[in-house]
Amino acid sequence: MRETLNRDTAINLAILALLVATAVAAHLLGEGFAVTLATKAAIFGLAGVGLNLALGYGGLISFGHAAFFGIGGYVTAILASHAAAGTPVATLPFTVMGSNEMLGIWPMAMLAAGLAALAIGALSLRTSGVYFIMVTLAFAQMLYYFAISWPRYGGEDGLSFYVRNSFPGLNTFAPIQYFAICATLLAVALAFTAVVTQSRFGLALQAARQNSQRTVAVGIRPYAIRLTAFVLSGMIVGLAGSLYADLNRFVSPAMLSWHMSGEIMVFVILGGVGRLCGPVAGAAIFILLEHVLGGISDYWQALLGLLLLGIVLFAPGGLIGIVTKRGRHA
Amino acid sequence: MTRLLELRDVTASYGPVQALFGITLDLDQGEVVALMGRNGMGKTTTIRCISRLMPHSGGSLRLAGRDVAGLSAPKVARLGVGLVPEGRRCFAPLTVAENLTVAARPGPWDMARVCALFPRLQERMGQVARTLSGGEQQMLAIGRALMTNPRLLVLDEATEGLAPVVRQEIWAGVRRLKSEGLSILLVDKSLSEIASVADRAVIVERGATVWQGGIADLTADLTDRYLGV
Amino acid sequence: MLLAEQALNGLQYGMMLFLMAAGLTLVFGVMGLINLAHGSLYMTGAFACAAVAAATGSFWLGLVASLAAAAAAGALVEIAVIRRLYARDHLDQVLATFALILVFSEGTRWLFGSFPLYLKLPGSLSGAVVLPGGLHYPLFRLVIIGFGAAVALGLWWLITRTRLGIRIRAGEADREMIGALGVDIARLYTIVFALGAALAGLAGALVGTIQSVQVGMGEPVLILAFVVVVIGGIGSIKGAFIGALLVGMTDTLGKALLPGLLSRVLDASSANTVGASLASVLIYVLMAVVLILRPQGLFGARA
Amino acid sequence: EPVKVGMITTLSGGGAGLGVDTRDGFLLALKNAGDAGKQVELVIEDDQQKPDVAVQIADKMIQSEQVDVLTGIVWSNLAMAVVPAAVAQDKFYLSTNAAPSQLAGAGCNPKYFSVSYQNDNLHEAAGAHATDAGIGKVFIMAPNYPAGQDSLAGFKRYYKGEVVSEIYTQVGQTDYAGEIAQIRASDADAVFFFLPGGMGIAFMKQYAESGVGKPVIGPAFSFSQDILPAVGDAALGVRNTAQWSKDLDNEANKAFVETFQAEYGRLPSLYAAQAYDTANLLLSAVAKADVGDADAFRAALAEADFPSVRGKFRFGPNQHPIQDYYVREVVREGEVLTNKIIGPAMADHGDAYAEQCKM
Amino acid sequence: MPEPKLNEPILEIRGLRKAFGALLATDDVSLDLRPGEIHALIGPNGAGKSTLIKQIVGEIRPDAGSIRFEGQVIDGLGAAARARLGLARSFQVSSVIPDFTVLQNVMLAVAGASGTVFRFHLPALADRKLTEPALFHIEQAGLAGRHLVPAARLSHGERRKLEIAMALALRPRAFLLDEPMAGMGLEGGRQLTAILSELRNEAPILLVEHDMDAVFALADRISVLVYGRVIATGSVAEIRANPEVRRSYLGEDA
Ligand SMILES: Nc1ncnc2c1ncn2[C@@H]1O[C@H](COP(=O)(O)OP(=O)(O)OP(=O)(O)O)[C@@H](O)[C@H]1O
Ligand SMILES: Nc1ncnc2c1ncn2[C@@H]1O[C@H](COP(=O)(O)OP(=O)(O)OP(=O)(O)O)[C@@H](O)[C@H]1O
Ligand SMILES: [Mg+2]
Ligand SMILES: [Mg+2]
Repeated sequence: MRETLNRDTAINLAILALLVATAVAAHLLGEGFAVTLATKAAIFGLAGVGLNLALGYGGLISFGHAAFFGIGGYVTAILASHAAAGTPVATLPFTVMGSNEMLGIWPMAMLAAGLAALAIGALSLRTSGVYFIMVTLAFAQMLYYFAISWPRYGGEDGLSFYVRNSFPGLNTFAPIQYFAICATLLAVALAFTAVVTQSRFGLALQAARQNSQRTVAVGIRPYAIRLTAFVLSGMIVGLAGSLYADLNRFVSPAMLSWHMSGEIMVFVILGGVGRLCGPVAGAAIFILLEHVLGGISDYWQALLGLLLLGIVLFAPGGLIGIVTKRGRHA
Repeated sequence: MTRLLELRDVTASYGPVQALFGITLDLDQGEVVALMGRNGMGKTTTIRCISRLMPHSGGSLRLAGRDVAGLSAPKVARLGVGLVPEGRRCFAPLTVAENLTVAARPGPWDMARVCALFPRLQERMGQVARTLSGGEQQMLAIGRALMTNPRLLVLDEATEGLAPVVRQEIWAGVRRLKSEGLSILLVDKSLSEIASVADRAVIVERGATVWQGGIADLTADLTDRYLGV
Repeated sequence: MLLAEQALNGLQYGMMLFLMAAGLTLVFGVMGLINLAHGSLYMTGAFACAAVAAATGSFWLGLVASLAAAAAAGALVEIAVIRRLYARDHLDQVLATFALILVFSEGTRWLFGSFPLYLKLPGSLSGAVVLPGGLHYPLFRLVIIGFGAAVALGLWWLITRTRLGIRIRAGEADREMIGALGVDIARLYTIVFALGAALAGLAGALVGTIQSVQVGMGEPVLILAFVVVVIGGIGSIKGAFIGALLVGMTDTLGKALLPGLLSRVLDASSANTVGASLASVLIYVLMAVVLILRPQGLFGARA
Repeated sequence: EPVKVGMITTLSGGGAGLGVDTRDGFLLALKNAGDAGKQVELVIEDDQQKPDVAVQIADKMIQSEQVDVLTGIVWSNLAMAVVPAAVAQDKFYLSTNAAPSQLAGAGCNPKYFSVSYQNDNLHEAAGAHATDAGIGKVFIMAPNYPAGQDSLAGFKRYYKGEVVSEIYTQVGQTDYAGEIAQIRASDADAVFFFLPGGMGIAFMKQYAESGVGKPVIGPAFSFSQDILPAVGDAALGVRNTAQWSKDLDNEANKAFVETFQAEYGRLPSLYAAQAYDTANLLLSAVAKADVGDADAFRAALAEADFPSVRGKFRFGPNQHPIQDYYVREVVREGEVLTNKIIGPAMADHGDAYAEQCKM
Repeated sequence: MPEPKLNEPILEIRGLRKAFGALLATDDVSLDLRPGEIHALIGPNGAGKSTLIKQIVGEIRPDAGSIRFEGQVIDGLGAAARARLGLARSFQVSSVIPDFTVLQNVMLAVAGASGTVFRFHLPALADRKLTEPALFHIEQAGLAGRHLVPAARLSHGERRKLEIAMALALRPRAFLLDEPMAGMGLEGGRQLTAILSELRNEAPILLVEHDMDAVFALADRISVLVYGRVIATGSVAEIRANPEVRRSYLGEDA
């Protein structure tokens, strides 16, 4: 037991180190775009880490996490575009000014995503299993269609804000510096997840996933536990959405689409459900494959599909499962 | 008399954890054999190997002279092994009637005979198995196995959770089945009942057969040593 | 009059949805398998129909081809991929069938090119008929209503009245146990999956005929089909049927009535856009409300 | 030293047909130009029709591959995601198709040229045509997103009759029974619709089945060569508006249509024609100026000194085309369906946003 | 909350009724559980014993009737709240957390009963406030040395023991045990009889059981439930002598 724990920790650290090393090496070699790819991997990894808290540890298969990703993104873009235009975001009930400070934007993005997760989770968690998957999807689709047709912030065209938001002491425009920000937040989220999942709360969350009848019988309300996890998860994904908006300096309803939800889910499953760094590995591999295969043929997505198939069939437990040589429920 | 079931030094593992270290067991046509041992000693695992619910890793396992190593679980069942598994495992969303017919094969056992054996099931015919009481589910599991008209009935703690009267009925039923020539392999904790029906007993300890013999030879010394009584 | 026609449209759309969802109901509702590639099988049917109809000039041969091609694709997928995943987590099925979507989509594009295909109604089914009450209604839409009803009845009979149906449901409840009782569940599942695929393919061919046959046509269908199955309650054919009609009605009447209702409080142009926006989320609102009030769907037994 | 051009277009998924035509048209122009074509080094990437992917490809092309010119985007929402940032980083962007109003008006930029049209143009031409044809009452319909809203606004801008009903459909909708019922019930004389891609195919087929029979007008998108075969006979006789048609009578067009058919074995679509023109415009500028000298290069582009397949072609003050628009009719030529010009819709037409452009 | 007086019932059930469709699973049941006693509840299969327990712990809602626990009416409380008040139940069919080790399962019970699951920072496995009591109860239930085995890998009987360990770890004010002897094996059953016999001093036990050896050895009082109704309550001797009970439940050899 102790031994596998150490092994897991080593793998987790190795994955993170590999990601950082890739970015640094690319930077030194002058491959700016590779740094951007690594940043994208870190951001998607962060979104996956967020989803993993609900999905992997809590068993809450949400097909609607794009909602939080998109909300984080839109909050960022709206604040930034208002800051650029010098107009207030809202005047009622109190005046909210735009901002182009990441340190100011992140809490707002997380707050908005967290509130949305609270509302969506409170309703969705009345259901379970596949029904839960579908209700979360339904809520995300509502937001998606709303964003497409609401002209105020660009509708389907999306919203650009041209200049990346700023962070004190850093030049966020330099790819490597922005990578550093994202990677640091990823590390923080990982540490947070590691601590939370090993706490009493984490014990209860994982128990509620596997056997909610038993969890109730020992005096724990699974609903409260799950809702808390769902909100935490939504907040992390919201943060990822904010970072993604800044990476592209652009948001669009595509961030809210079910494809996005599906993709985040794929990162988690690909890397290994319920493994701390699984989503990071999953996102990194997915992006790498996308990038490498994209150059091979017009029909590269078919190749990607075949590779993913190979991984599911021959590597139960995801990529991390291959390394640790044991399945998910070993 | 042909040998219906023959296990020689069977070993098996759950992943990396070995559970069976050498089970040896014989069961002749028409015989009732009791498999005994403390909790966690490998009784259920032995039965899972016989039903091909898991592969054995060593030794030999023959059913009616056939090596079962290459067979699938449905094949073995169709060769005549009727399993009443530990924990009942009724099909929860199916009704009692559906549970009984789902795997039925032609033979002397049909709906009417099963209902005669367990009138309670008759009463609950249209109810889904999920909502049956524990004992009702147990009856259903036995009925379901009988409906496949097996040559060898395998009962893994089939009287667990049954009211004393019903338990007596089931033992009476087992005796009746035996008298009709059905072969039975059973796991149970009631020594007196086993003594009344079994021909022979096999005792397992830590995944290996430690004693095998006629039921009359099962001394208090043995039961004390291996079963803790 | 218009309202009557719209109600008929709602019914017709519901039937169309049921057709699209029928294969999914079988595979997902009854076998318990999350098959995201359902839409791909739908697309396979449509492409097979279009290709064969173009080559032979017969829509009916195309229809047969759609059934055959989708069933074959389904059987192949089951044997090569799905079969290895029953014992695994639902999530592995999600990843695997997501991968299958990519393979199917790009494979189809590779075979048939990037442009939409032509598929048209045979003369015997095209044109409009006059219904009692003087309503002109396209014949083909009536045919779809007929197909939908027939498939619903057939499925219901298969699942609840045949031993095959009982065995499938038993297999979903406890796969290992049904095997231990002597039922070769692996073969059974291949058959059922192929049947589900064939239904998806048939729907693709029928519906594709009056829509467009192109890569990606299956994706919206997938989500809609899931919505229908879930509203009705997983595992219930009756539920899927009623869910489909409900979604069809809600969608059609919502689109028809909302802008009008809103124009009483908003100016015409914004009533139109806002109304259309609301109409597009209406089925999701419906689903969310149904599930929040009845977490197991309208006719679902399991929560 | 050749000019490096980055093409971002849709090469996978459901929308790939448009991207493939864009790419093929562009490549054909380079090929037809012979040695001059070698002056352009082209890198092509698939945007998967996702805006965020398009942004990242643009970043990559600008940062790592140091392209001088970007082009190729099919969809407006992707263009809105890429173009402003690209021109802000001093790259030229030549649009082969998408030309949203924001980039024509206040958001115009010296480095941004639309070689196709302004998004509203085809709809405006349809409006003008409906007026000319004496259609008194019309039923208009488009999907509920910005391009759809612009389309109906564009139509109404030049339509002088009465709009009896204005309907927004769902994005991606494939069943139009409800809308067709409303059309039937309305007292409109004709229907104008903008439904790109599969939406248009589905609508046209269902409309033909319904027996409603009111004449239909639309922009060229639902009747372009890429999807016309899929719509089939249902499209026969439909009037649609475009700035180009395969039967436009000029040398450049004849050569284009001929070589395109020879090279790819199919008829070119509007998107192919626009990309072909874009490539030729680029080549004309490359011949005159060094891309490193931005002002000179821009001036060379603005001259639009190239043989356009549209015949007449010049840029307006916001660097969007001022050109003629035609009414086409869908006809059958032997086995294939295609378009034939039946008359002018608007002449020397610019766009409604040029005034807001301060450049 | 008023301190319950000595010998006043800890658990009082009055007029409980529950119907499933046409079936009256619980038919006007009234029952007490007094301090220090083992009150056995026996009856034929399907009589409604488990249904009664489920109503007491709040898993299903009765159609009518009321339940009072330590002087407080608990009808409005959810199942988790009742568990935290000190109503511990064990399941007829083992219900454990499969991927958790035996230790984690029991720790969960310790944490749950103390109402401290909303702690996010301390690693639970290193928390001696959880591990020490958990290990104690694991040993008590006869699973010593198996604490690092995942519950999914336990044999049936071992899982039954884990079920007991978790009930013990809740340190409740009353135990509701649904067939704890089932699957235990001879030795395990004997050990459990000894444990329960001691346990009654800690908290009273409502014991549903078909193992008559255990019931007769342990029970202070026995109630017999048939078709949802309590047909008799009395001492071991009284019940054994009751002809109706002998016929409908015990059979010839009691
Ligand atoms: N699914 C499993 N995975 C891993 N190990 C298992 C599994 N099932 C049982 N074991 C282990 O195999 C051994 C034998 O278990 P088995 O179930 O055969 O015992 P048993 O004799 O039937 O006991 P009981 O009387 O408690 O039912 C035990 O040590 C148990 O821990
Ligand atoms: N949800 C339900 N729907 C319909 N009937 C039910 C439901 N739950 C239980 N029943 C029925 O109620 C009766 C009482 O069931 P219960 O489980 O309480 O019996 P029990 O006394 O515990 O029996 P056993 O000793 O066999 O466990 C049974 O006939 C059972 O089939
Ligand atoms: Mg066992
Ligand atoms: Mg019970």
